[in-house]
Amino acid sequence: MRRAIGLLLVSACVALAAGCGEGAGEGSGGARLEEGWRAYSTGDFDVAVSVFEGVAAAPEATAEDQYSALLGLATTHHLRTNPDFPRARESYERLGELETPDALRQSTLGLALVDLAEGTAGLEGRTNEGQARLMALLRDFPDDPIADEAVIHLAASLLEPMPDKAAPAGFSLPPSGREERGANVLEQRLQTDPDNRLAPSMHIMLANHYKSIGQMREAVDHLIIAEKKGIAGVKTRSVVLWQIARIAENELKDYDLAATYYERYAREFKRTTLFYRARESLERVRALKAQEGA
Amino acid sequence: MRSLWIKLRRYPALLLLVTVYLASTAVVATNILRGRSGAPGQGRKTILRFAHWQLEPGIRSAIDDLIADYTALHPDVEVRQILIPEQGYFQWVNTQLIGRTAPDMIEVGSGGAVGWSLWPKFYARYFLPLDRYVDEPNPYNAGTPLEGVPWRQAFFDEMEGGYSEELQSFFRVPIATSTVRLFYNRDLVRKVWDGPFPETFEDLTELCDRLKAWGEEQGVIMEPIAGSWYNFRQFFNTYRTALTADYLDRLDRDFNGTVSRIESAAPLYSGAVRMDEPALQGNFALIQELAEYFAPGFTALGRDEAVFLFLQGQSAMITTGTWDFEVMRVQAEFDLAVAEIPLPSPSHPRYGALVAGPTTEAGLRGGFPMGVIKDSPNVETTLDFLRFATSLEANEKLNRTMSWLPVAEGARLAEHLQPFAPLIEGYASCITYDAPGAELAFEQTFKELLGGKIDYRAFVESLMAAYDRELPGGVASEFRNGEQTLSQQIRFAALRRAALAGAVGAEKALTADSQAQYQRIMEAYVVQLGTRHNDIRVWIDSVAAKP
Amino acid sequence: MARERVRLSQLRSYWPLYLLLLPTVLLVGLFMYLPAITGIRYSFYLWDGDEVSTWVGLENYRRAFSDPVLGRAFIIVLILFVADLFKMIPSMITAVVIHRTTSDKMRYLYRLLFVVPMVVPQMVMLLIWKFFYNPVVGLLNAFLSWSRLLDLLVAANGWLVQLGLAQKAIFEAGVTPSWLGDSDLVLPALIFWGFPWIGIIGVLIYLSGLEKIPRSVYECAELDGVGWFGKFLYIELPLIATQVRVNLVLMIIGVLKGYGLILVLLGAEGGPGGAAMVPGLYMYYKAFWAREAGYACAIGILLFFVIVVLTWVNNKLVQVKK
Amino acid sequence: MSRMSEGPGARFLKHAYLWVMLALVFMPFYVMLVVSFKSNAQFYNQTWLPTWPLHFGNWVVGWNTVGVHIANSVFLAVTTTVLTLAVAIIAAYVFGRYKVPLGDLFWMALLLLMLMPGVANLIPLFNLMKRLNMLNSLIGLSIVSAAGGQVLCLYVLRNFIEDMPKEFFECARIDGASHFQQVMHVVVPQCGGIISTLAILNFVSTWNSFILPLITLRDPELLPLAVGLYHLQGAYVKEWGPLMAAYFISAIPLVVLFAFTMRFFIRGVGEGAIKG
Repeated sequence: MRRAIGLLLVSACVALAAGCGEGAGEGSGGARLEEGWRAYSTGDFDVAVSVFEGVAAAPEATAEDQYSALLGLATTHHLRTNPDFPRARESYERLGELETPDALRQSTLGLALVDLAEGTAGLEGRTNEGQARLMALLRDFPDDPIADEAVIHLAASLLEPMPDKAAPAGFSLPPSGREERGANVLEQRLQTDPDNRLAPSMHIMLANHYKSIGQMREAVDHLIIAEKKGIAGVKTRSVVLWQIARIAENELKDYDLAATYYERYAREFKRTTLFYRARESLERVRALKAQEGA
Repeated sequence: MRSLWIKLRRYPALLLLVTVYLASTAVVATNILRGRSGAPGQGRKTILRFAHWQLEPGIRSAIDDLIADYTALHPDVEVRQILIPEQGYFQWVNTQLIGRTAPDMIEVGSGGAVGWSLWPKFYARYFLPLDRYVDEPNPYNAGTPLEGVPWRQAFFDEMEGGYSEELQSFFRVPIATSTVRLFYNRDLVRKVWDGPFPETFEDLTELCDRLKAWGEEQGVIMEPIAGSWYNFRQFFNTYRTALTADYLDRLDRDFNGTVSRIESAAPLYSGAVRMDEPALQGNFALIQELAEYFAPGFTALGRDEAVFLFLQGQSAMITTGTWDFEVMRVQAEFDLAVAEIPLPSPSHPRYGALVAGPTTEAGLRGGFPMGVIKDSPNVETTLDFLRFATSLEANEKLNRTMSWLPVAEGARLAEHLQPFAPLIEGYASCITYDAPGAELAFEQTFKELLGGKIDYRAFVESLMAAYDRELPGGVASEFRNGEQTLSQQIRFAALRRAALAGAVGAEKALTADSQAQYQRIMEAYVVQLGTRHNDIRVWIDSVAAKP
Repeated sequence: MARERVRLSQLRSYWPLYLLLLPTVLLVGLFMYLPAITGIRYSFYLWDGDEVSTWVGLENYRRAFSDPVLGRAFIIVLILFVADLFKMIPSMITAVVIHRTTSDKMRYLYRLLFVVPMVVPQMVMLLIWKFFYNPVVGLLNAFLSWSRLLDLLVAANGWLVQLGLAQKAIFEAGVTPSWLGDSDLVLPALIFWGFPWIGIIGVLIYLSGLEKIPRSVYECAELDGVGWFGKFLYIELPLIATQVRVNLVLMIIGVLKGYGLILVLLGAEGGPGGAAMVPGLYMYYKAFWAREAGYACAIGILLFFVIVVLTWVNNKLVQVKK
Repeated sequence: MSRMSEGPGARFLKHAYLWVMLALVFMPFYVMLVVSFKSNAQFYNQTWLPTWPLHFGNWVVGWNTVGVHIANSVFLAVTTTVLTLAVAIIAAYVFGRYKVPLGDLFWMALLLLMLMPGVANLIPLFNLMKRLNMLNSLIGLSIVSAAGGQVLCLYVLRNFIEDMPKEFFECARIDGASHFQQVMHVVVPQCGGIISTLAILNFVSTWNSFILPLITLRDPELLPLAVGLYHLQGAYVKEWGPLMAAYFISAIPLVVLFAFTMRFFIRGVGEGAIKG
């Protein structure tokens, strides 16, 4: 049988050898990097890795190329379909050694995210490490846009129910106090820099948090602000409008508010399955309002 | 040489075989040579391949007409259809994609099969993101009201039918759309029913009874409604929505207007929502009542067999979508008519009080969506063909000939297709019974119920048993998939972030303005995250609440 | 002929033999073993058939053993297997009858005729049988109701219910049975499938065995006044034991691996109530519909062991007397 | 001893039985033929008996749909068969004549393969073919099918060669024939019958093979009959007449093949089995 196995290995090698069709094509650092990033975005991770490694190892690579290549390499290892955290960690660290502020930020954020991911996967203490890194990032670069994303990830990791083999549902809610911390992180950021580029997203997160703990008034307020600050995604926007109206009607019994937002929904989103419902509800709340008036 | 000839003569079979073989080899060789798609620029014709599963008669020829019109403009291009039956389609596409042998464009719509849920993953890996094309105007709209309008604005749904929420990016080009209706054989109906076609469920059943009776006295086979499992589901979904739409406020815990699979499954699991509540019980009672009028064993009949029964006049009605309309028109030797699926009137003794209303079609999106394979050698030509197919005139003509609904903004609906115009008033479906992990069990037990094998109590028992057995696993894998979607979004966000942070080449690799996309993705991400957290909480609660 | 033994020491002169083996070894190793091994490997993974794969150890197997659907599938396939044992008899009888026809010309003619239907495409058989079972317009129901057998079935069913031998009414008056749409009738329908169950290959194999019987044996039997059945029992059956065994093996493999028919006929869920969900089909369902290829592989391995055991048992039970 | 022959009654019974069986076995054939001349309406109203007018048009349609694929099927089937046997015979010669070190191990492993259920291995096999650029090509397909055919052929051929009298080979070897020549001049002539039988079996199974071509071939102009017809009948409204005509046409080449090789076949299957 050993013989047979050996045979298989041989033939396997043959197969692999035949399979390695696409050799690393030549080209300037820029072009190669673009190729790499494109491969990354379309999910051809093996290609991306080989390209980025190639550039990063190339002696003539400029500092910018190095930066882009290492960042790409780390990100690919980190976010590919079957993540390879050790190698991601290692490349993020190499990235950090480049000592340009950008590189440093990206590497810190990356490392933090890897920590968090491993924490979710069940490694002890990783979650705390990750959160610590993120806070450090916030402390060191408070006014760099990257801090915004850091805030979101930090808040997310504080707010999320942790997977928990022991719990019957496979998840357990965050311990008391952790969620508040999550909310605080977001609120602080919104105080210091109320119009950062991710502000709407942060408000939505806060709204979700308040919804989950039943403070509907706060939830609605945050949604309204988010909507005012301008939401880029059309679908997201429709959801937000609907949520405001629905919560206002069912939870807050604030029919004025409900009416205004149902109206906007019905006006702006004719081509959604909720359109008819919105119009109907609009009638209803108007009627209710009239009653209150009378 | 000569000796060989003598040898061969001794074995006529061999001789024959050799000749035939040589001949066939020649044919095969020529086929292969003709099949070689020359890269553009060379003398040879560019060959576009175009795979879809619309094997309904009439559609193929309609698309051939479209192709003819296109090749008339571009003599150097040849477009070939590859028709794959629906049963095998997903498996076929799946393998072609993995094998990197997929044709230039393939239909990537949502069919019933379990596997379809995997499309988003495929888009990211194998398909061309269209964001950088959808804002350019469609040249083929020159001289029409849509001249100069960006491509996506030239669709009735602003091309939302081609937008992938998960990936926040355009991946599909819809070329037609459709709605579901009740088709009936007016000649047969007239025999037993004067006045307009039934508009309420009670009239419908009345009509069916009369048809049955008529069939018996005439001594001919008469199964009032032609059904296969496929056609039956359309009925079921309509009534499911009609009777359970008002569960929205009870189930939609995060007020986002839609009921996630978990939001629907968890309460059933914990018993917060019970199968013996009037609406749910009524839902199944109604459908059982209706099933009486289907051909016996319809759950095992194929879609083609159902259409066959209807066309042969053995059945008077059938529910199906626009896509079957053309074949019906061509093959029906009777007066074919179309109506909406009748709902119980408010005065109906048992179901009247439970009915919320019809299913809305306001959310209708472009269908028959074509995806472009990113490593096809002819991407530009493929896109050009799709631009042509979706241009006002071509699209109107295509859909008139194949009897679908056009997707080009402002395209006129052919007269005979008016009944298919989307209905705005109505509700979206709410409860789904085939909870994560229990899909197979639901389908099986449901068929048992319809076949009269088991009564409702037994049905509920075995379904709930299946819930208890399968749901924890199913929900877990549902959450795993959710994680994948999230990490996808983080992956795309990271690319934009890299671009914004000045990583060489990242900006170029992008399909649109990175700043805007970055924000959109992060928004979508936090919304997803909210839904996920909500789902988890719902699940935790219902596990805790389960006696 | 005893095979020539080649010792390691002689390999210097005999190495070309391996050269001759190489093509086969390559073909089989590359296209049959490599995939099989990969399959085994993935049976320890949570694998979606494409690229998402995480090591889960024996999880898939644990799951398989606690999976009621799979257990039921094995019972169903067992039933089919037993049925197929009986379905072997017609081929045997036919072979014997052909063998006993005295005129050689006729004997040859019969073989010829029985071979011809081999050319009918499987898909045609399938379509025809499916139509034969069609509840509305099928031949079977037409025949049953014409010959009043249906009423008989209904009555019998009624009695059984009364006697408490059957719980539910399978046949009801005025309702045409839907053979492929009724969870209680699917299996019978599948068992009756392919009537009269004459596999020409089988027949030929038996015949070749029978030919070895010397006429003298028959003559003695005649003298002792052994009846036609006695002859079958004492002369023919023992002498075709080898052939029976061969056919049995082929049959076992075919039945346990098989799923194509049910797939095309009843779909991937194995028909109403999953009444025809056999292991092979379940494996297919998991691999290509539920995209749990890892689990599918595990099922495949289990199935493999079952087949091995059965074949072994078969070779132990059906002893060949030389 | 003139009691060999039984009474006329018994003989009649036997023949009656056989003819009834034949009738049943030929049923599909008959249906295929009859239906191939029906329009859908005729098919529906009277499925099993011939109906007039006969629609010869069906056969035209059938031919138009099938014609393309026949060449592919022939090419595929013949290539596969030749390849399978060429490889198998040589190997069988070694296995049958010599006990080479580790040969038996490989042999056991080979037989085990017969029991492997294929579904789950389909995906890995496909990935492999992709690596070797064998997708969407008839040659690649026939190579893989040849691999599939090995087991049975080796199994049967080996037993044959084992039972061949040693002398044949000895003489050949004394004349200084190489292994290969021995195969050509001793094995092939001596096992002609069984080889042709195996050839037919291989041919038929390749002719009917379905799953693998379905998955690995993309272009319609490459598809063999089985798949091409499947596409035809996957349509949502079956045109029974043309469908059956097409199937009938697709069966004709096999009929021809059998007409020529019946003799070997009938003998061969038997011989093969006794050895097995």
